[in-house]
Amino acid sequence: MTMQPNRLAVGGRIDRGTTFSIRFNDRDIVAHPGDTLASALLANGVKIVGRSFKYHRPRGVFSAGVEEPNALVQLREGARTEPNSRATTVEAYPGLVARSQSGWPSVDTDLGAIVGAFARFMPAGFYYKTFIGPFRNTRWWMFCEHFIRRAAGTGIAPAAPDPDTYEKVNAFCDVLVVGAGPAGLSAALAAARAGARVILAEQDRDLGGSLLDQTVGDTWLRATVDEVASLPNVRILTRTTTFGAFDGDVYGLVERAWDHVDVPPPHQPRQRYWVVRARSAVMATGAIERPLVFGGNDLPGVMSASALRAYLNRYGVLCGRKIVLFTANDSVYATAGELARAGAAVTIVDMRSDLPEELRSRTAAAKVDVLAGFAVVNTHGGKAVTAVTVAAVSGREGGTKGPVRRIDCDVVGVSGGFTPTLHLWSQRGRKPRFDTDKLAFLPDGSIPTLVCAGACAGADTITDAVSSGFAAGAKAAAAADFVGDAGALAPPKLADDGWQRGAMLISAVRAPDGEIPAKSFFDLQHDVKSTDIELAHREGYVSVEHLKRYTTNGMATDQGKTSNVNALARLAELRGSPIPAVGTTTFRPPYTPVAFGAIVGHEIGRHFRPTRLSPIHGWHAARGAAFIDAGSWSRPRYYPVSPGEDVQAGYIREARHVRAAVGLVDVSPLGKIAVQGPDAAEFLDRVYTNMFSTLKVGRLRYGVMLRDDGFVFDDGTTARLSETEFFMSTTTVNAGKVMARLEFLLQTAWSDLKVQVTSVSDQWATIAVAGPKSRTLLQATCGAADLSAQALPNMAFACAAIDGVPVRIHRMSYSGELAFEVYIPARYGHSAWAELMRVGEPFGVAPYGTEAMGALRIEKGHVAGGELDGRTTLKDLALERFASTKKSFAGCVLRKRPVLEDPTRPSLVGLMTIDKTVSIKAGSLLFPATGDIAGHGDGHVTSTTFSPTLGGHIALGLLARGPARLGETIRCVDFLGGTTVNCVVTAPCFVDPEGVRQNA
Amino acid sequence: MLEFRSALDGHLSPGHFGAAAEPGKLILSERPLGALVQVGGWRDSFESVAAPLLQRFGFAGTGGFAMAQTAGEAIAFRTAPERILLNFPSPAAWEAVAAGIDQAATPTLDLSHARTVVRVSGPAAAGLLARLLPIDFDDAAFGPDRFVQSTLHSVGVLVHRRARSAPCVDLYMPSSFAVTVWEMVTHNAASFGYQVSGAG
Amino acid sequence: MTHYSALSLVAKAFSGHRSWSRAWRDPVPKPAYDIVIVGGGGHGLATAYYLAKEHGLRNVAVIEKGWLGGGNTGRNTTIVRSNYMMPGNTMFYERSLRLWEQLSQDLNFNQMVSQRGQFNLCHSPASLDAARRRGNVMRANGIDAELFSREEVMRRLPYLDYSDDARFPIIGSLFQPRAGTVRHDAVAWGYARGADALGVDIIQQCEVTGFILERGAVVGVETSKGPIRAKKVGTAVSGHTGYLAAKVGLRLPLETHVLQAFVTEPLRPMIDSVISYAAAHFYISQSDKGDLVLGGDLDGYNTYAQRGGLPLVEHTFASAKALIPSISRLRLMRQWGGVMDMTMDGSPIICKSPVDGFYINGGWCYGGFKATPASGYCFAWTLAKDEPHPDNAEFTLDRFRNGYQIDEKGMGPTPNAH
Amino acid sequence: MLRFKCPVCGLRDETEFDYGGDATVVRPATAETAFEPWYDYVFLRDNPRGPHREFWHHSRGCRQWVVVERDTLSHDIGDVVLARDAVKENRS
Repeated sequence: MTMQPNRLAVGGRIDRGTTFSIRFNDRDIVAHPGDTLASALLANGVKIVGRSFKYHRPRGVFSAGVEEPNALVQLREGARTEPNSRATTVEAYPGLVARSQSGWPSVDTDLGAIVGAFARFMPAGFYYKTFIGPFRNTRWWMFCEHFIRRAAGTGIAPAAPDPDTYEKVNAFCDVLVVGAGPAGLSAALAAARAGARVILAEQDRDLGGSLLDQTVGDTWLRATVDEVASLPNVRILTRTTTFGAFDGDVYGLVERAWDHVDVPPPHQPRQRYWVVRARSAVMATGAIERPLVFGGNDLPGVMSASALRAYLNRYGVLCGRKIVLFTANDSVYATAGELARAGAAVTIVDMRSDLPEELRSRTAAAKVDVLAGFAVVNTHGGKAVTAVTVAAVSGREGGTKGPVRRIDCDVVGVSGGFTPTLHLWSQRGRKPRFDTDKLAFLPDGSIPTLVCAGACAGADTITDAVSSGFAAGAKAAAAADFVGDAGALAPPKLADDGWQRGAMLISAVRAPDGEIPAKSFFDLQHDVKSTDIELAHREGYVSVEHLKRYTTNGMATDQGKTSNVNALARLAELRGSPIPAVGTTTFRPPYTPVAFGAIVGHEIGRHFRPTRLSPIHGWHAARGAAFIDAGSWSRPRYYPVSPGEDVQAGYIREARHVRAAVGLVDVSPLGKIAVQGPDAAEFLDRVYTNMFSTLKVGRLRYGVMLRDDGFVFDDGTTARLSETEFFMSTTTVNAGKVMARLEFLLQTAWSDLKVQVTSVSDQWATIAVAGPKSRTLLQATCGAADLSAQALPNMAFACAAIDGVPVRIHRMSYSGELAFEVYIPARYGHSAWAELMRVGEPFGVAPYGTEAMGALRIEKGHVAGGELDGRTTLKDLALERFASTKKSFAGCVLRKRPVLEDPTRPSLVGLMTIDKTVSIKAGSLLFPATGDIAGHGDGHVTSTTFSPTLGGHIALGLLARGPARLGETIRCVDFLGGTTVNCVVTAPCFVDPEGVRQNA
Repeated sequence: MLEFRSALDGHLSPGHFGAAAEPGKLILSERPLGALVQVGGWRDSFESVAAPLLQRFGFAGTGGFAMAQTAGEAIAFRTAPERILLNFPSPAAWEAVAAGIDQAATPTLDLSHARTVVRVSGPAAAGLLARLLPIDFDDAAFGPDRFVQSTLHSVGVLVHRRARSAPCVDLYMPSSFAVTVWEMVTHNAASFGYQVSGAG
Repeated sequence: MTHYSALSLVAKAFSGHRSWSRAWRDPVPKPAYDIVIVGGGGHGLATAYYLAKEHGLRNVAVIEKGWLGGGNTGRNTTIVRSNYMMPGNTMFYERSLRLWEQLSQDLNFNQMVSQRGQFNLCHSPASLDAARRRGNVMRANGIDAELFSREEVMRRLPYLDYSDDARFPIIGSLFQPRAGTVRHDAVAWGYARGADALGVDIIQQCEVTGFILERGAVVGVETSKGPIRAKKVGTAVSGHTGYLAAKVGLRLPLETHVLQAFVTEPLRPMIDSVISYAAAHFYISQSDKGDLVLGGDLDGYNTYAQRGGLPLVEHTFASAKALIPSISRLRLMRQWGGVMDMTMDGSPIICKSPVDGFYINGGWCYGGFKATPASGYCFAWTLAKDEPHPDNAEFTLDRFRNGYQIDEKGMGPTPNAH
Repeated sequence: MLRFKCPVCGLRDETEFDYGGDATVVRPATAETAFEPWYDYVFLRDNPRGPHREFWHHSRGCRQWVVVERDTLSHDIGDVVLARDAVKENRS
């Protein structure tokens, strides 16, 4: 392990008693608990952490927080690797491994920096003007893009699935306090004392916010934290970022529960996503220090002044020995004194010339040099700053005048003022307002349930923050109807330096020659320079949004947290307008980047969506069925008889068996709806195209429903159980939609009908028993009931029992065979199936799956999903006979629109291949036997199968003027598969069109 | 008689799973449902017809939307304006009354097989439920006898806080979704550590 | 107008890029134009460009209430494709793709048209059949399409979830090689620069507050910069078509909905094509900068607020991780929402309206970006000739009256389901 | 996340509901045979930018259809009532 050259012997909030090692770019680095990766790197003297995106310039740590634009690293390795991690927010832990994301061969020596030599040819938007190519196609650009893409991006995505787990928590509170700095802590205390249920969410590991970066105020902090933590109605979430504010006072939070270790403890989530429904909230999100823009302001060693203070006081790291603090406000003066006391030679370069005496005397006492009325114009140094050039300020627009002087230094701390963190406010649909006194964007107007407090609301000092926080907490509690007495809270005793008194907002410093130095960077991550902004303006990209998009300023991973306001000020200057007239860009969620895994929680893999299982599923699984998804259901597709039997062989075998003997298929997934009430028959007459009021008790009827626009919606068979009760079945896929529609009609326009509908899909297991021996099998299973053709004709039902369990037997056929559907209370479904299999053994009973069921229905010409595609009419599907002429029904008017009545519409036909050995693919297009094959054809093939009965391939299709073309030879063209198959057009029903078998 | 088989058959193996935890912190089990019957009706007559019917089982009346009523081992949930779910430990109690009900005035429906009930009990129950449902399970908001109909893993479920001294919550879920919901429950329970027990 | 080329870039570099001229003017509106286009997004600017270029109509103004390209041109997932099945749509979108293929040269502005190919994954035999029908229609109409087996998809997209744990197995894919992405901002800027060079006035920060009606006909617009008369007024205002049409007394067969989009932090190249995950209404691609660009489903309720909600964030993230399990530790950087007209059949409207002088280009649902060139081309044709081009002949308001619903999804008149 | 105060269940997340569109359109009586009322009901919408009355189905709750007053610009939610109490049916 190496030394920690910049770690002070005393001070900071780290645990010096414990030392561990972390690895950065294959180098061992010493760290202590309480360090961040950035503080450890700085303590160990690491200057260059990354390279910039465009010009590969060396970049070091800039900040100490979430706004970090430079120090992005590839954290961890293997399946747990995380690109673009901010070293400033990554907590150090033993065994941490991180790497720079750019630089070849190394981040210290990056050959990519050669790009910098061509910088002048790469101004903002240069790619819009080049790579166009001479020919009218995309080839030249795509050739160039190939190389451009190679340079794209920064970090590397993991290659393997994430081994860690995540969880989602729903939370409710009266007051959510975002941020636990002085304002947030005060707000939480006030709200909790008033009796509100409070959630206090802090992105940092520790509570305290900016107080953690100071050496005074600890007594107040400890007392306040202790009281807040002691209250039973406060839940404190640390390491928790409130990333988004949404409608309904709902907030999205991510807690990095176990991100500060390499591998979370067993069963513990790495991150936890909190969805907080708050009755009201306090936004105490603080403010982010704004850089100053000057020549070479991107060199390692140029840092945010407040970050220098944080590294000093929180981490015991003195980032430099000769420090220049460049500012235009008061906030750096306390920092200067602290840095000087820690042993650094400190020079303040303050753009303001008329400094208050109080500041001057303090700095004199602390042996800090002050150059008032000066500005840093340029830095010197190759890979880190070694000196700065300063010049006297001239005017208020960032101008300087000669002569220049040079000050040697190893760190430059910059403070251009502070930018309140208004992201959550903005996400609630509000525009911030520019305050010309405070030189900052502040919340505009009010949202009754969101109160801003502290620096984000414009509080200038910690004293202000505490009082505004306490008031905000009480106000938020009152908004949630808690008006208990919150008492008072004394502020900490601090000598506060604000950032507002006499402050200046300078977009960029000009050299004495009047020019902004070439390497003055606004967006440090995207290398956006002043010249880029000037060019954008020159070319007419004068809206802030155009500027952002044309120059990419503010579009990096930090989303402009440090760069937006300065760039905006520069644009305002160029336009000759005040900042309020130029406006600002909108903050979009998330406040800081959010990992996908966190939000998804446990809804991953198989549990991405719920899966429905039939009550008989266990039997199918034990039998070795091959399953397939049907809607949300998992259903047996076929039951392989040997491991090698494929689906094709399997379904043909199963379908053939049904026609020869008897088969069972599990149709439990059919939608089933109880329709009850005195007006049930009237209701069904309205929703079905055909008549149900005439249906006799004990009988079944097939029905079709239309959408209101006249297209076919769904079909199914309905039984009349009594005068006032029907049992409706729907297709599996549409079950939910049909149910919702029936409820809609009954609860809105038809609320006068005394009808209620209830889904009973889960109440019943349904087994279809089909085949010439089906009656024999059923009769043998339910001895007492009379299932003869006379007692139970087709489309009738009977009540019976299987082994003492009452069941209902519907005689109906989907396969065209003699067939029944047996309805069994669900928990008996499995054993009823097993019983049918047992009893049926002598009759050769066999199970069949959805594939064989489909083959049988195609042979019979029944329509299903391929035909009921939401674009077909009754006529298209040869179902016109089901349209009653004696009554009105939903869809009956709009189905008569002219295009839907057009006799040339594609309508249902059967297709049989002329060469029985060739198959057709569903989705093939239909064309006449001769002529061109182009356009949309005469229709398409909707369903196909091999017909065991006919010994050839058949299909259903929708063919223009179909019924008039029986016997015609047409071509089924599968362009994608490169096949053309000649078919003869037939009626849709291929097998037993007279229904002899099903009526047997 | 045919074998009665729960939708969760084969999915609940007794034992301790997930993180280490003290016994009893979180217990998951299947509660045998018994009989579940829906009683419906019409706006103009529901109160007058359904209230006497419920009183025959010992309930005070049709009840409100948020609180379940209990009468002995029977429970009544007012799930919608003219809709009540009745749960009995066995069908006998219901069947004695059912035959005489005028179905035109009070349509009833047997849903005993349509739901499966998972019981969550122990001090960590509220924490687990917060991971599963968008409902406030704080004691103040979800005390004994409260029930809600909400969504768990996109599935509509009824959640009932039993009036017992220790936290104990029953989740009524559509039987076809029971396995998928059970798995979602156990995945979320793992960070607490949980015990699967055979009986509710 | 300065010609853009590598040469001009190098030449101007030596003068510090100080001699570039404005990409478009900032004109004061004239009192009257032949045609006023309301909406300075891709569609409106393209319309103006083609009016000038194809029809010689240069006395044209485009009026934009904000900044040009600030609507859905800047709020989309940049995908272009022409995989449409229904008559009425197929050739229109193919025209658009063909225009895209030469747009950089036409406009002398690099649109970064990148034909990286698009996968439409299939998860069931039924979805494979539907994909086959779509692909066959494409091929029969001279459009490129291929149907890939599961094995072929595995070879090309090895990072998807093919495990037994995948909720929706990937069994194949329709693939359009010529589909891809376009640099969205460049579209608005390129058309603006092109139209401006042909004499079109582009008037930004000018809100249309009403229409000037005479004898029942629209003869101009009232704006925040005063009245502007026009022989014809066309609207191309994405989610606000219904809002503007109401001002001339029209109710339209559409609702305004929001669609969210998402980008991650930038990454080294990972995803080379556009992938759409039909089982969950999710799609993803990677930009040249390295961000993954993701889109999901509509939030599902009428809204004009350009922001979406958490449920769709959760839906989209869950879809992303279900499709690409290794995405778990990557991070979302930015999300946004764009509002759009969702029509009753999911297909657009480009036609003369029942009100004389008032022309509608809207109803783009979430297919608007890819349609931009053909939309502008056909709308310009319709405005110039008072009759539709054959490629937009079916995009009428009347189609709902006569039953010609162009319903790619078969969802019927449920706008949020398309 | 929108949250609605269901008259039966209380304040609940949007995720428990399904959207049902404009609640101001009036469904013609089933016996209505004229084209225009049906065309209007099925296809045409005011699509307002501002206050909107709309149907939501508490499909993962009490299964009641409700009518919600919601502003399409601000997403502010007003009254929520059961649809059956709000819908004026057209029984002409």
